[in-house]
Amino acid sequence: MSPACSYTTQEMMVSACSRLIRNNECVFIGVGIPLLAGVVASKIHAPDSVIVYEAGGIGAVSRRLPWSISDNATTDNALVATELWRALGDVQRGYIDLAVVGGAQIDRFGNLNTTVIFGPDGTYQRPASRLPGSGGSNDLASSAGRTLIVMKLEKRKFVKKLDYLTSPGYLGGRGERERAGLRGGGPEAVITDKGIFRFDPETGEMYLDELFPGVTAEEVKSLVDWDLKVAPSPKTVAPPTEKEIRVMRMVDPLGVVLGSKSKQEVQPFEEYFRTMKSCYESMVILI
Amino acid sequence: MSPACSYTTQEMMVSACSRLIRNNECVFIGVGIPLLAGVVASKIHAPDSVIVYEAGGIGAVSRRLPWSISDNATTDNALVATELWRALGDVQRGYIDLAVVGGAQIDRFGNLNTTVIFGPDGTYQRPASRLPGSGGSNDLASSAGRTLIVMKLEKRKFVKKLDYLTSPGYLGGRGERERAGLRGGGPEAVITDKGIFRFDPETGEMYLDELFPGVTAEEVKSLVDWDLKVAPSPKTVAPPTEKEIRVMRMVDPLGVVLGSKSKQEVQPFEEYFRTMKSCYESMVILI
Amino acid sequence: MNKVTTLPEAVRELVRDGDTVSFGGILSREPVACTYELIRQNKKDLTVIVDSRDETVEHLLGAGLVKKLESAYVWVGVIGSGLHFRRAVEKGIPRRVEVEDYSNLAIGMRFLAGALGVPYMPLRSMMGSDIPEYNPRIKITEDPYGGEKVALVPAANPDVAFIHVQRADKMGNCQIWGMLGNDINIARAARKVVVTCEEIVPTSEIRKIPNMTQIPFYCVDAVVELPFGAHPLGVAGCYWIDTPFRKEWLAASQTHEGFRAWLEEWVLSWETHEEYLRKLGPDRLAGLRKMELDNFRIPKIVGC
Amino acid sequence: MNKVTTLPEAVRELVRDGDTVSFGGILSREPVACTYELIRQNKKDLTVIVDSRDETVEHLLGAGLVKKLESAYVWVGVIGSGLHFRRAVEKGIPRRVEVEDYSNLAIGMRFLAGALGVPYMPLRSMMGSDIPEYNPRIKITEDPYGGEKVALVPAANPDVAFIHVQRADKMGNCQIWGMLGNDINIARAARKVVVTCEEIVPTSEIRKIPNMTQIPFYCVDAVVELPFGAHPLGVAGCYWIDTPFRKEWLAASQTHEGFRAWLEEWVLSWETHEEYLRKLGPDRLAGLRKMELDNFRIPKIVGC
Repeated sequence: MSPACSYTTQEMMVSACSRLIRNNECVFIGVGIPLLAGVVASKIHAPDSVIVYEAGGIGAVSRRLPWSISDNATTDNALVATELWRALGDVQRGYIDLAVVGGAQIDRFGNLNTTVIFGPDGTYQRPASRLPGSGGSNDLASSAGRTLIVMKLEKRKFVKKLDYLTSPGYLGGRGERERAGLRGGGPEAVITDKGIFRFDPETGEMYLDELFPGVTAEEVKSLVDWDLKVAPSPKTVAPPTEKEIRVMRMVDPLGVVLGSKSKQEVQPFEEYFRTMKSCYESMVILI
Repeated sequence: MSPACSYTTQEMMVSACSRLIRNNECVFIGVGIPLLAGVVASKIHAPDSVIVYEAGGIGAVSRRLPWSISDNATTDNALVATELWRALGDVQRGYIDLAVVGGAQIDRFGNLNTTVIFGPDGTYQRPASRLPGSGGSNDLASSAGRTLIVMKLEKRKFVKKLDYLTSPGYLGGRGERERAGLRGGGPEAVITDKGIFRFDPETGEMYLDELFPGVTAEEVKSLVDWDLKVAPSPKTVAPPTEKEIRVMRMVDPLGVVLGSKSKQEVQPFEEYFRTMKSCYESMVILI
Repeated sequence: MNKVTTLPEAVRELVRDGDTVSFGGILSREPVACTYELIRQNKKDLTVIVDSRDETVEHLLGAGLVKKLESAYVWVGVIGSGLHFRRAVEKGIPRRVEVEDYSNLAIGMRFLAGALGVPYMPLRSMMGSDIPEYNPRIKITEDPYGGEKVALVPAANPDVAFIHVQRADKMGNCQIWGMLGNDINIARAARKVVVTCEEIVPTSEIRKIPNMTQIPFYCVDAVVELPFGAHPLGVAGCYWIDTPFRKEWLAASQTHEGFRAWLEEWVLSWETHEEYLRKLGPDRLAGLRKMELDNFRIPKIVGC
Repeated sequence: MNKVTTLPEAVRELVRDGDTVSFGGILSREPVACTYELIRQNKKDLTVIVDSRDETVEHLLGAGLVKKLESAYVWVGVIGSGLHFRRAVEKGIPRRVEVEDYSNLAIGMRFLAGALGVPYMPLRSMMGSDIPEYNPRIKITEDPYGGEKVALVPAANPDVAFIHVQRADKMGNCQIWGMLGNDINIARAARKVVVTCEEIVPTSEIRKIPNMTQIPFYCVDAVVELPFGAHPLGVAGCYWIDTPFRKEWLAASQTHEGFRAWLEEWVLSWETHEEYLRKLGPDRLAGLRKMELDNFRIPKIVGC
């Protein structure tokens, strides 16, 4: 497990997230870093974990990195191809061990907002900034065995009070999920680009538990909008291994998740065709 | 359409029932005479009707007469093979034009009992005679566009008061279905071995509308436990045609519906094998 | 994730006296061999939740293993009546059985609620009938949106479900051909699931057509390869109904003693399903298979 | 029962201004060509009920055809944000849109209720969150069985649903490969259903594998053969996502005027889907097809 000599912050997040996925788990996964983390875990330490995608693909072995929770690759060589309400119904029934989701705003109890930022005079019907909405995030946060949250650490994202609570963490504190009627276990960790946060077993409040190499607790505290608690002596997260880095770059040569290509840049079709082809070819090695 | 020279009462019932199935209808069908009537209709005057079976088979073109609403033949060469709750859910949603069912007891409003006959000291938990229960009958009677009921005419079956109302006809009279929250149209006709009954559009009460050849209204009235109304001049049901008889005997050579073989008689396996084989061979001609 | 085991082992490990059990299939593809094993192991005081049934429930009733029956229909197909059902309810032979009637859709909705992890499901059946009059667990309510009447039924979450399918892999991914009954919801609703299958296939076969995997591995606790596991009922693409066999046990079942003797001969006198098949004999099994394959075959799936 | 027609005809006949509409697929297999036709025919004041969407809803929002949006998620996949969604909600450009948020499972349950003909469905999501706070149609209630809290959502029964599938016959029996989204329930819930398909196949092909017929003919009102009907999104076993195309319309959509110009070029300047495909060019279409077939093919079904 030799550490990689050079890696980006995104790669570090993918690695840290992937390591929290255990073998033999059913993992329900969202787009972006969660998705790449799931694929990396399944290629390295969790070969018998099974990835479940929201639109109905379960256990795909694809030669392409899925770009969404529903693209064709989510059912290539899959174990099951079923319906969206079935997949999320199975979460509600308790079949899913772990869900990995993202968010736009988070509060100290791990509650997430992906719906609206009101701004100074905004309302729900006319906010300053409209976000996509829950998608399946609320359903996963409500009912999955436990959840991992992946977000960049920024002061405007780690807020005292959410504009809108889209997906439940521990609501107002431990015990409140149960009182609200929720059956899922709630958030286990928040993986950021500076470190990993966990939740106090008594209060449900988020605290800094592990730091990325070279990051200090003070730096992290300055990026959080409330008085963040810190574990007595935060461990340092081990950097990505060479193998992890190799796998993720092989799987995402277009930089869809790793961000090596600009999102806006319009590629000529022929170039797109060639890149995808080389992508399949490298994925074949991994299958 | 030459009439058949000789036919049994069962064959007359199958013929009379089959003629009430219209072309292009989706017909949800129960075991026994309903089933054979559906197959006969589809081979003669209603080639574009589609038979839906409760366990999920839709539009089968089988070389065997299905013996139940769920045997293998209900999905041979079918258009759709799906789930029981889906098929009955589609009835509830209003996709099924016609349902054909049987019953053990019926009252003047077309309500059916297939659950219990209490007997002198009987209770629901310990009746004199326990019947199979609703199966899908209540669901069809509640929600199908209209229903046909097939029953032998006997005084102990056409009763003043049901022991137990399993499947709704017009309940206590026209308008009561709607008040109870039911959306299906209710019974259209009762096909017996003596004639056909229909329902008064105002009151919902059953009346004798058509007689089988050689049967009198008086005879019918004597077999009904209430003061049966009779249409001003009951028509006579045309006897089965030769073609109808030929089709039904071809389709049911074992007499499963037509009753030519005793139900109890145990056949040696080799004979069963041979009869089934000849059955398939004759069905092939019809497909 | 290898869940392959034997039927005696699966029943021993997963079923307890007093459990609530359900069965997949419906008049065909019923896990009849599983009920034989429940009888062999004398699993008692069962609550049984089923839609429409013949062999599976009739045998359990006749063997006196059922305490309560929540069902829509129990009868023996087109060839007879529900002899054991009648004897148990009408006369308490061999034991009293509490009954609770539903319609088929109502039982389907109970399993759907159970599969989704919600406490109940609304439907538009049974209103105006006597079914809710005798079954207090069916509630006629006003819907809070339009004020319409709807019936509610409670979720069914059996302790153990038995499902018989054409093929499964060793993880428990199941592919079913032909009618699907309520199997998909039953498997999800149950706390533990025993899958018996005509054939265990490699997972690579499953992956050729994932749209046909109706039951995912994560619902399944035990996988047993059990060819002719639904005999004397049929399995689409595998074998046709053994009507002479059914008429024989029905004839024997005219009296409770007759059924006990039949049970002794066909169920209790051996330990394994293989012995049952040997007694039926290879010619009969081949005949049943041929009768089906002359009419219907599971399509061959050629992947890319 | 021949329901084959053209897309312009189907939209003209079946859709009215003010209708409630829904779309099948989800991020792939969305009926994008149908939204182009809705825009061409300027069908106005639509209420749109969808789970998670990109192209279909973004285009309708950008064209100003949507009055109200009941959804769980609107954004443009991994490549951008929901530009039109944001502009409509934040600024009322090109028109004000009323929003009503749900979770994906909640939308799924709304379609399931609609498909079953019941007025509502219970679920365990959204409780404790702000979703019901801003959406009075979500009711948090006590279940009448165990007294547990459950959320209720109202049935969705859109006037018209558009579903894009791999293959259908002329009666409207649809077979879908890959992820199924909520299509099966949407087709049953809607009052009228327009099916567009990559290929119309003979009914005999459908009968080879009836277990793959997810949508029965009786739900369907119009069948249109429309290859590449989901472009620039993908269809499993048919073609991969056209990312460069998507980035182009997203780039154009940075301003409302830019999107109008893009619409003019790609949607309004012709009458038929065939012209759109001609403008894309055969090489590009062949490339998209090859990118998919190198990875996944619809299995070949060999009947008996």
